[in-house]
Amino acid sequence: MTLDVASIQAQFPLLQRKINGQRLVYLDSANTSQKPRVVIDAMTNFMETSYAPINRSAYQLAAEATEAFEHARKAVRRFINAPHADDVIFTKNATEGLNLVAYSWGRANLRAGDVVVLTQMEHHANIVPWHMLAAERGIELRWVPLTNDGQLDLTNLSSLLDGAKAFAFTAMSNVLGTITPVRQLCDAAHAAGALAIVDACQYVPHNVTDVQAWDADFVAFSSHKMCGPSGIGVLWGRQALLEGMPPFLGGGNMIADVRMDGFAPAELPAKFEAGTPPITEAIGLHAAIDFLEDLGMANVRRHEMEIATYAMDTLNERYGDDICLHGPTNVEVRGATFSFGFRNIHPHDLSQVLDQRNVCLRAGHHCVKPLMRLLNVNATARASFYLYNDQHDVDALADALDGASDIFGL
Amino acid sequence: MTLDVASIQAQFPLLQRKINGQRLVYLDSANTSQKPRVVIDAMTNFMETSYAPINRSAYQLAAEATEAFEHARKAVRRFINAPHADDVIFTKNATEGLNLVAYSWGRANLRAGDVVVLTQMEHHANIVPWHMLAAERGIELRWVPLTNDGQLDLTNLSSLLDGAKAFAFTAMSNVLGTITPVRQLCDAAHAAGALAIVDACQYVPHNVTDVQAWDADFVAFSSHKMCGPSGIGVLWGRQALLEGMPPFLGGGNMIADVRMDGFAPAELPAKFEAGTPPITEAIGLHAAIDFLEDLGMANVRRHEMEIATYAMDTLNERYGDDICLHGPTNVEVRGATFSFGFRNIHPHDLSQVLDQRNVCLRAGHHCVKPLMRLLNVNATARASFYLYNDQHDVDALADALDGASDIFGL
Amino acid sequence: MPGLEDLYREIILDHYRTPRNRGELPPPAAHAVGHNPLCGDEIDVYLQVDGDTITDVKVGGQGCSISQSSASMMSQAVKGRSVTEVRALVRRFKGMMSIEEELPEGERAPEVEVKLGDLEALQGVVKFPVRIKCATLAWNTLIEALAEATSA
Amino acid sequence: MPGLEDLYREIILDHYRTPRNRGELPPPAAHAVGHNPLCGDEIDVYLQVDGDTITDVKVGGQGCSISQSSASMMSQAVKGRSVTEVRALVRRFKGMMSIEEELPEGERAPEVEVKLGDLEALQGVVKFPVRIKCATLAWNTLIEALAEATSA
Ligand SMILES: Cc1ncc(COP(=O)(O)O)c(C=O)c1O
Ligand SMILES: Cc1ncc(COP(=O)(O)O)c(C=O)c1O
Repeated sequence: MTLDVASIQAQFPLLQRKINGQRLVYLDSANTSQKPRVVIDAMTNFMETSYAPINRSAYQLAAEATEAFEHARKAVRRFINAPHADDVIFTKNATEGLNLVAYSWGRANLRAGDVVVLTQMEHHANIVPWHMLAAERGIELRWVPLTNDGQLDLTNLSSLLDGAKAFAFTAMSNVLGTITPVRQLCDAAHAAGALAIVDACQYVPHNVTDVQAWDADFVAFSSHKMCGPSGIGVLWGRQALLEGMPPFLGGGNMIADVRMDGFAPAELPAKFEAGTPPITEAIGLHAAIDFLEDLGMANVRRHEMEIATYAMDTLNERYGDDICLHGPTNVEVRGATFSFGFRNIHPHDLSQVLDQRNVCLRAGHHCVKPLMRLLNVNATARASFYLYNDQHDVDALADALDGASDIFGL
Repeated sequence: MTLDVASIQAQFPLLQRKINGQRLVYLDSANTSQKPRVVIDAMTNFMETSYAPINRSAYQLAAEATEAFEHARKAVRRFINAPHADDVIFTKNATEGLNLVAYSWGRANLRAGDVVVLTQMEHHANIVPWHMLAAERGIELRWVPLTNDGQLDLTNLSSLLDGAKAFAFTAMSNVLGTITPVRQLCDAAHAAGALAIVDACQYVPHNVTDVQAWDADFVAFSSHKMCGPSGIGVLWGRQALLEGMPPFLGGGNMIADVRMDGFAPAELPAKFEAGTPPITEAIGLHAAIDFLEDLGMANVRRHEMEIATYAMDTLNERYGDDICLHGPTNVEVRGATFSFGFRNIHPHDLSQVLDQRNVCLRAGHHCVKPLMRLLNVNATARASFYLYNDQHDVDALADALDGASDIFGL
Repeated sequence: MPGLEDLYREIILDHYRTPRNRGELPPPAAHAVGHNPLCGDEIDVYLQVDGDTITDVKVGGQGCSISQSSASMMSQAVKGRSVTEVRALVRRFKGMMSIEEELPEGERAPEVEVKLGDLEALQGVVKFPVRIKCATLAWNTLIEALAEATSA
Repeated sequence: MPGLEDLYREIILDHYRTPRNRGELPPPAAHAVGHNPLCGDEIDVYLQVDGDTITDVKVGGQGCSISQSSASMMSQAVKGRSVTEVRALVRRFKGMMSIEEELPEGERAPEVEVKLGDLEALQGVVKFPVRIKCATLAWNTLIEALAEATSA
């Protein structure tokens, strides 16, 4: 395999945990990923020796902390190949990033009747902010449909985009595993005069990301899915757009001046970072990026293609028609995230039984209820593999599925 | 002294740090506080053994993590004596909490001409969100003025509140150290038919907090100022109000249902917690609360009254008219946060020189520019003392001030 | 960790495989829908109340073995009972799930003797906190339907 | 950590105590105000440009020793200079502060020889990153005033 998974696993303390003497098979990384030792240590170390306020105080300790924080921003810039570090906005999570775009850009630019195009595989984080805007402003939402194998059906894309002001879509589905043709979608948006807003939450942790190669306008993602800490996310935006937008949250750090009769916002990135930022979390995210860059994102992607292939082969071979894997079968256009149905067993029951063998996966609607309705299910089970998973984990899943049938006597 | 500061200091790894062989005199806790070993360990330990998604997955590890997260919420409830844990909303910081109120409650309830009353000692976090609403909705802002010794001048409070929909005020000024009569202010707000919104950012870390005794409607504060981690804050709200408000950020977790044509919000607290929350940070905040409760908040308050008294005595005795301490002189109505001017030396230069002796304090406008204009200064130096500071730290400050005069030859 | 046999008792699986009182009731029967936002499960409860008595109940929707069997047993337990008895039953059931029902200020729960019967089989759920929401979904929906029926 | 003597050179303290070119210029002189959001410092720059030459400059506002002395030295350095020379000077000064000036795509900085003179005394600031914003405040304000003067 491309990655040396045994040595990677050894770097994740939680994966060493045994429950009832059995090792943990963590297949829920599309939900949130585990943290390597270097990330935990970076945060601990920072809190023990260097924690201080950011951007506010002038003493050495504070200057060092501010520098470390800004280094984290530069690391993000490099990691996604953004043109300037100042356009990298630290948010609390991807959800805040997408809401920031809807609130700030959306409220400044969208009027009744304006069109925003989404896809039928969007996460709630890229739906609900637009629903709220639709209810408030009367904008129209249009939806790019899906093909039978869970890809975007682009047949009528240009008519859907006709007259649209924004096209907001995921770079990779958290349910189907589908990787979308981001550059093509950005081009189509721009050709129609619309902005391209990319939910890259499931993409950045697993692939080489290049926001300039995408020619995207906004890109949002979360640290906690890419080996980094919870409590921090990123919104990258095209500089001219960010500069033209009104602020979102108001408070300290985001102002140039405040008077009793008004205020003037600060420059980027401060303008969109009101209040005390996630300081220690930025340090942790930096360590996560270093960790991922050491492995090489191209290697991570190759590894996940291998795992995805092995998982499809194994599960289909062992269970045939008893298992229904959603999403594309071509690993070129999918990641290693699999939603599936198994022998009519409700996903919630399935996950409970698998948990008995320490196989951790998610059962539910995965925050994509509109897609669930399309798939005509209430819920699916979802196994999502990451850089610390290997064939043994696939095998463990397959073995555990066996046990599930017994209990329900099916 | 009430607290055994030596043993407390020993629990804060960063305070053990020596720079150029000298110990660190950290007097910037009103900006952000340092973290005790127990908080750092709780976070490390959680990431090493128990990190998992919250509220989404059904396996044991995730159930345990969700329970730990909800325990943190219960700890907050107990710490501020809120009636129900579900009304404790985790935000990214106090700033987000205040913005949430302005965006959600404000936009649903305020129209052109409606009045919101603030005080002239508010932090930007409790000004700018209202300015934004004023610009958008045409609401009117009124300001409670200050007395000469930096308390609220309540002489005309009832006429200021006449016809107001909300009264938003700080429980303790981050510049003057003034503690405001919160219960009285809440009563006055209610008598006028206005909501009482309390910025308790500087109060909760230093005093026994009881939101029911205050009879407040909303209370916001940040973890990072109360020995907890960065990246998490709290908004507590009266249940009936929170239930009546529209959601703020849209996305995962905050919905009961999402369809292509709309959505239904979840129950409290999820309704206001869109996306993946600050998971590890909640665990850290819980540890910080346990730490504070072990010391006893009444003891913390008593300790800070002792330090405040000692600081005022020492600085006034040694420097007389050369030092100008802002804010009340009566320790009953002030905390241990002191803004001051010293011999015409610009605060920025002062802080630089003090830093040479490892005395860390903030110079600037402290995110309260309207108050700075009132005090007729661009900036002040600010020394803020916390539970790990003692008389030696006051003495170190006083000694270091001596050195500052030399360099500017004044 | 408790074993699965505590959760998946035979009687539960029986109600799951052969749900009782499945279907709909036409208006004027009361109707409420409950969602479990966690897993997407949905339950419909239809309630026919005549005077003080629940004369008929039907359950629709879909979900996991726990939510479905709980709904099925619930439907059996409430049919023919008085509204007061049913409210007491809800409280007892929630108590078993270790959920404290909050009563309006000053009000006390009336002392009504109700037996849980088959429903006792669900007490293993309490050891699997994530599943408590599955078990209580039907009951919360019942309360809503009851509110509708008695307000009309 | 570098010593304070690197920061507070005698010449800096001299400009701080005795600022040059203090005051205002009436319109039609260009005027810009700069804020340091970090510390609240404010600087006013007034610029009289005749043809291609900066014939007069005045500085107002208040701030710390670094921002004030930088403004004072800046005013001396630009007075009587051509606009092109002043732009080059700004670039050199920012270079000394290790700030890379971004030029519009395709454009190259014209090669103009300018000496920093007294301003070299400010190079110690670069070792105190927090103070760089103090030192550059006057210069950023100068650029704005210049833009105003040359656009009119
Ligand atoms: C009085 C007051 N309110 C609000 C805030 C904002 O807190 P945060 O930056 O953690 O959001 C602060 C701290 O900076 C403060 O001192
Ligand atoms: C595709 C996608 N978008 C957005 C999100 C939201 O991320 P977060 O919860 O970190 O804000 C997620 C994860 O839950 C996701 O999978």
